[in-house]
Amino acid sequence: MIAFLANPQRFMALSAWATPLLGAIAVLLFAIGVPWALFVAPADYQQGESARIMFVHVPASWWALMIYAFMGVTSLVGLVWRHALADVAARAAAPIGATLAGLSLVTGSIWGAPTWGTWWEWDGRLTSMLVLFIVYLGYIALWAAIEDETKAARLAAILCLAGLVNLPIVHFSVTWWSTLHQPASVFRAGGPAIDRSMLWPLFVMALAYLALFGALLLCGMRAIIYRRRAQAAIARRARSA
Amino acid sequence: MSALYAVFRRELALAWSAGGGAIAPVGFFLGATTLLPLAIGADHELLRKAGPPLVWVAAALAALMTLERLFQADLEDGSLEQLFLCAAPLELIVLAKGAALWLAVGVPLALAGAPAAIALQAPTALIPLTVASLAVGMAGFIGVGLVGAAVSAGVRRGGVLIALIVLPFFAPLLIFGAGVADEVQAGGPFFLLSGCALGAVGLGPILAAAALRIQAG
Amino acid sequence: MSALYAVFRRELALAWSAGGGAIAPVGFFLGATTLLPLAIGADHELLRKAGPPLVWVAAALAALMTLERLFQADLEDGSLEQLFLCAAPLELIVLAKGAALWLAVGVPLALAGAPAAIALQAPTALIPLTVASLAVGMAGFIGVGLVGAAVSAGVRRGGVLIALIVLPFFAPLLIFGAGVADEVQAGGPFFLLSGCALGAVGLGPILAAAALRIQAG
Amino acid sequence: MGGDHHFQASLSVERLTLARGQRTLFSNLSFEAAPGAFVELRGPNGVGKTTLLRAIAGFLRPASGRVAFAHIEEPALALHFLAHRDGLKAPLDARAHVRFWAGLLGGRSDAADTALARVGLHAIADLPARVLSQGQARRLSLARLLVAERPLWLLDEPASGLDTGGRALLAALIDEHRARGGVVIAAVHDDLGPGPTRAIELTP
Amino acid sequence: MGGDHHFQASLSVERLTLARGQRTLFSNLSFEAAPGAFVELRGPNGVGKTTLLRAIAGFLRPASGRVAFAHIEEPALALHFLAHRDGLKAPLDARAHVRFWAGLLGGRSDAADTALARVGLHAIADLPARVLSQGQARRLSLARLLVAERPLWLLDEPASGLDTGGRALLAALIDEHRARGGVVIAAVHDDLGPGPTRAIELTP
Ligand code: HEM
Ligand SMILES: Nc1ncnc2c1ncn2[C@@H]1O[C@H](COP(=O)(O)OP(=O)(O)OP(=O)(O)O)[C@@H](O)[C@H]1O
Ligand SMILES: Nc1ncnc2c1ncn2[C@@H]1O[C@H](COP(=O)(O)OP(=O)(O)OP(=O)(O)O)[C@@H](O)[C@H]1O
Ligand SMILES: [Mg+2]
Ligand SMILES: [Mg+2]
Repeated sequence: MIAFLANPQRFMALSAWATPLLGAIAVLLFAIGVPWALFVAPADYQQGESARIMFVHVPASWWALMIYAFMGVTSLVGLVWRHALADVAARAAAPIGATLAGLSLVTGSIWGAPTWGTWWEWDGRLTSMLVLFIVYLGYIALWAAIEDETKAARLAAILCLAGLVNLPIVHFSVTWWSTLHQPASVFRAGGPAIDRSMLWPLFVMALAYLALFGALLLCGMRAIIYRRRAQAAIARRARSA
Repeated sequence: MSALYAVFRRELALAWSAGGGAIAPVGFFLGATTLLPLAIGADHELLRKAGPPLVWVAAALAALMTLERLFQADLEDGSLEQLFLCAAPLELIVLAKGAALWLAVGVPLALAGAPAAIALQAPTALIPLTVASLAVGMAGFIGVGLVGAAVSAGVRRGGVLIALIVLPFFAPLLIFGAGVADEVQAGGPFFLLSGCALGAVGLGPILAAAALRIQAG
Repeated sequence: MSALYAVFRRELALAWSAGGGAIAPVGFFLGATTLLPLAIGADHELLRKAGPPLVWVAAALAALMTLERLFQADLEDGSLEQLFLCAAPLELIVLAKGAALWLAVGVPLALAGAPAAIALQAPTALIPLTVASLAVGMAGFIGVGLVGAAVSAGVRRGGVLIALIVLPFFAPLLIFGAGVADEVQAGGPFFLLSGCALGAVGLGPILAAAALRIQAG
Repeated sequence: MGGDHHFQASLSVERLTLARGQRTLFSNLSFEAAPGAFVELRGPNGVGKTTLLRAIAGFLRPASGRVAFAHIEEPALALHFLAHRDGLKAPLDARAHVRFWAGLLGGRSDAADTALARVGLHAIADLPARVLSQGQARRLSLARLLVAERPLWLLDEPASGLDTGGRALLAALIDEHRARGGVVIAAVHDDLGPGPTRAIELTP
Repeated sequence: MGGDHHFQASLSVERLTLARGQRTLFSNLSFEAAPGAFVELRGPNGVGKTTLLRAIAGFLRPASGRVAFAHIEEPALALHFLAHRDGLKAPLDARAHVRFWAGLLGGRSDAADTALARVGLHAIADLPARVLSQGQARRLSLARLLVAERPLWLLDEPASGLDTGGRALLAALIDEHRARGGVVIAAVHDDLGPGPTRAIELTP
């Protein structure tokens, strides 16, 4: 798979039609998921309508973690097998992951205001998530700071791997420390503790996020590759002179 | 005139090209503002009281760290001499450098003050004021920092030295700045802050220029 | 072996010769710990609570500022290549550098924690523990910081970038470090702190060395 | 760039004594440089050539003696100083540097591209200074001499790092400058090409 | 320093292609360097001499081709690399540098003073590197070649900044090293003195 995609030409050809396709799927899923979440799914019996923000918050939070894990894998591939495309993938994924982490923080705060009576709380989950967000920022900043792209890729990869230690902390923070934030209620031993009627729209939304991520990722990767080609053209002009 | 503009533009370009532009200082600022809550833990009362001061200390340190290499790099790579050979007075050149730094780092950082304030449980009503006062304060910090940077330009790993030199002068800015949050209606602290900042921006470049002339000799 | 000793000695010499050696960071540390009380105002109760966290935040930031130029200077002046040409593995060389930094800056800073703690109204009984935990914590900060310094060595004005990169990793050290003061009898936080520090000191040099190899290429 | 008009500026070094730290480098050095003069400073390493150039530029004050300028109101605005360290900023590209110098030193920024072409960096004007080779960096700082017209050139080992083509270029620049009545004072270890009007052998 | 014993080490560059950024500098370069060989690298600024030396030293990996060593187990421990930037630390004095290199590169630290004397810095061994002149700094890094015995010398424009005496010294050092069977590869713009066994003209 990776070996197949490692060839940029092949990747560009593939992504040329894969990108719009994923985009379309994302739109479709959102078209189903959003109304379902907002109108069909029952309001939470404790929290009322405000609980519906769950359908934004939870998937955003999940994918914020997953995308970082994805970056960890691609970084490793880039470091060990020197697949240029892996570096590109990690680089393109970072802003998306950062945005989702930010979204999780914001929606979480908004949700927290009515339910916990506070916008922000320095408990394990929230803090560790904030830390993840900052790690994202650091990763992006490092990429931006180093002019030599090949260097930047490998250095950023090292940083990304170091940052992986944070993921389990975020995930298990709710179980390790006593937090306001509720414990894992979907992916947990003994099946989900959320009612089916909320679970299905949640999954649809999660898939929609995934499709959107795929589309944006490919877009970003293509943009980076095009910029590289432009720079190569400049360098060639330098050589020919 | 065009000399000043050239310096200003170059400094802006450097600030944005290296260190990822504003991402890094802003990120550092947010990071630093999270440090204390991390250490304190979830004690609201404490946070609300210690919050504004902390935001200001973080801002001060962010200013410090961006300032550190400002003149040191110029001294090492020999571009400082170039600045002596231009028509504009060195004081104004230093001012231009500071202005560029303020635009590139100070302003974004002031804006980042909003989320930071929220994280530190500051009342939402105060946020615009916080941002405004941070923008003013950053100008003051940079004004003071210029002197520290110029004085310790020759020193390897001078960051800490700068800090040592300028922190005392940061104190008034910090106190008034943090005070702004306390008395909203009474603009007192804000005016005092602006006064200090103005003084720093006015005097800083003059002293810095003097120090730089010595550095070259 | 003698290669490591050479590096250690040189780094020590540099730390002491340039930037005022350990005096500057310690001074910064004390300065920073006095800033917040200034800003907070003389609210004893508040100070006593906020004391230990403040000390730790200040220590973390002091560590940051000393780290900045650690590898950047070596990269610019070409002495990094020299380190590649010696018999000792780069990981150990980096460790030696870190150790020298800890001895030159970390230890004095930990000692300075005593007066700082007093200034912040911390109970006198806690002071030895504070110093000990600070010494351990500084080792951890430096271990983490080595990675940040190595990764951003090529970056002009990298100080802020380093800060942004390492701050999140400082978090656990800070939390446990500040926690030490709270539960004196129960050594829990202290062991956790030592654990984190150990991990940082163990892993840091390895990642840093990897980063440095890339920097040279 | 206005090769037609003619510089009047000249300078004379009068009984100059330079010291660094506790140590006196040389004493009572005197020489003149009339318009069109090309003065070579020679001497063993560490004798004080660079220091002398910096003293003439006004960057450091002599222990005794003086440097007198004629037909120059403000020396700092009448000289170019080409040092060992070229004052290049790693992240900025070649063109940005030349533009900056033009603005800073009061030259015409449209001269930037012609200057880059003259020093042979036109093709790599978009590369950041960080990646320039030793000689390319030196060529870039030579471009500084072209973007702003100044009568007095102080060059510290200007040929170091230059290839044969680069040295020919340097020689040509010096000749043209002298033809305009400009003064060139250069610290050298071996000949630059144009015969000096005066070669000063510094001795400790 | 054991002038008696004889180095065996040799290397061969095989179809080497180097690239920086997106750009290929030169392709399929091949040459050998037997014990006692002195290879001169010539070519216009920016052609890739420094890059080639760095590739041989193993600091950067070639786009294609390889550098093969004979009678050398670990290349990094068998070579000296003399770069443009001398890796001097401003606050440390000359002697401290030489001692450090001796320790780092596995030389005998009692060789420090003899080395300093040889490069003519004995008198100023206590001056911080910050105040050294260009040529003095270059002489100091020459001392590095003396404190640790290594068969392969990679010199990047070693004569730059050196006065006539310094160049004679450099020539002598190279001759002695070759007499011991050492290999010297130097990027140069003009002759160092000793006739090269092989002069390679790099072309883009
Ligand atoms: C700024 C505040 C908040 C942050 C940073 C945050 C962060 C997160 C994160 C990172 C996850 C993913 C956990 C994992 O997959 O391991 C998550 C899941 C979740 N959050 Fe939040 N959250 C916040 C506020 C809230 C609030 C106020 C509520 C509701 C009272 C809430 C309800 C949930 C639920 C139901 C899940 C799914 C649980 C699971 O199955 O994993 N969150 N949140
Ligand atoms: N990232 C990059 N992109 C494009 N070109 C690059 C990059 N990095 C280096 N170069 C080019 O590679 C070359 C480096 O060559 P090198 O420094 O080896 O030259 P050299 O032969 O030593 O020249 P000199 O005689 O001036 O020392 C330069 O032409 C430089 O412009
Ligand atoms: N603070 C100081 N104390 C003692 N000597 C000093 C001090 N600063 C500089 N020097 C000496 O002054 C001299 C500086 O000379 P300068 O750099 O002008 O030499 P130069 O003629 O340019 O030599 P080169 O040909 O190597 O460039 C050096 O010998 C240096 O050792
Ligand atoms: Mg000189
Ligand atoms: Mg070169």
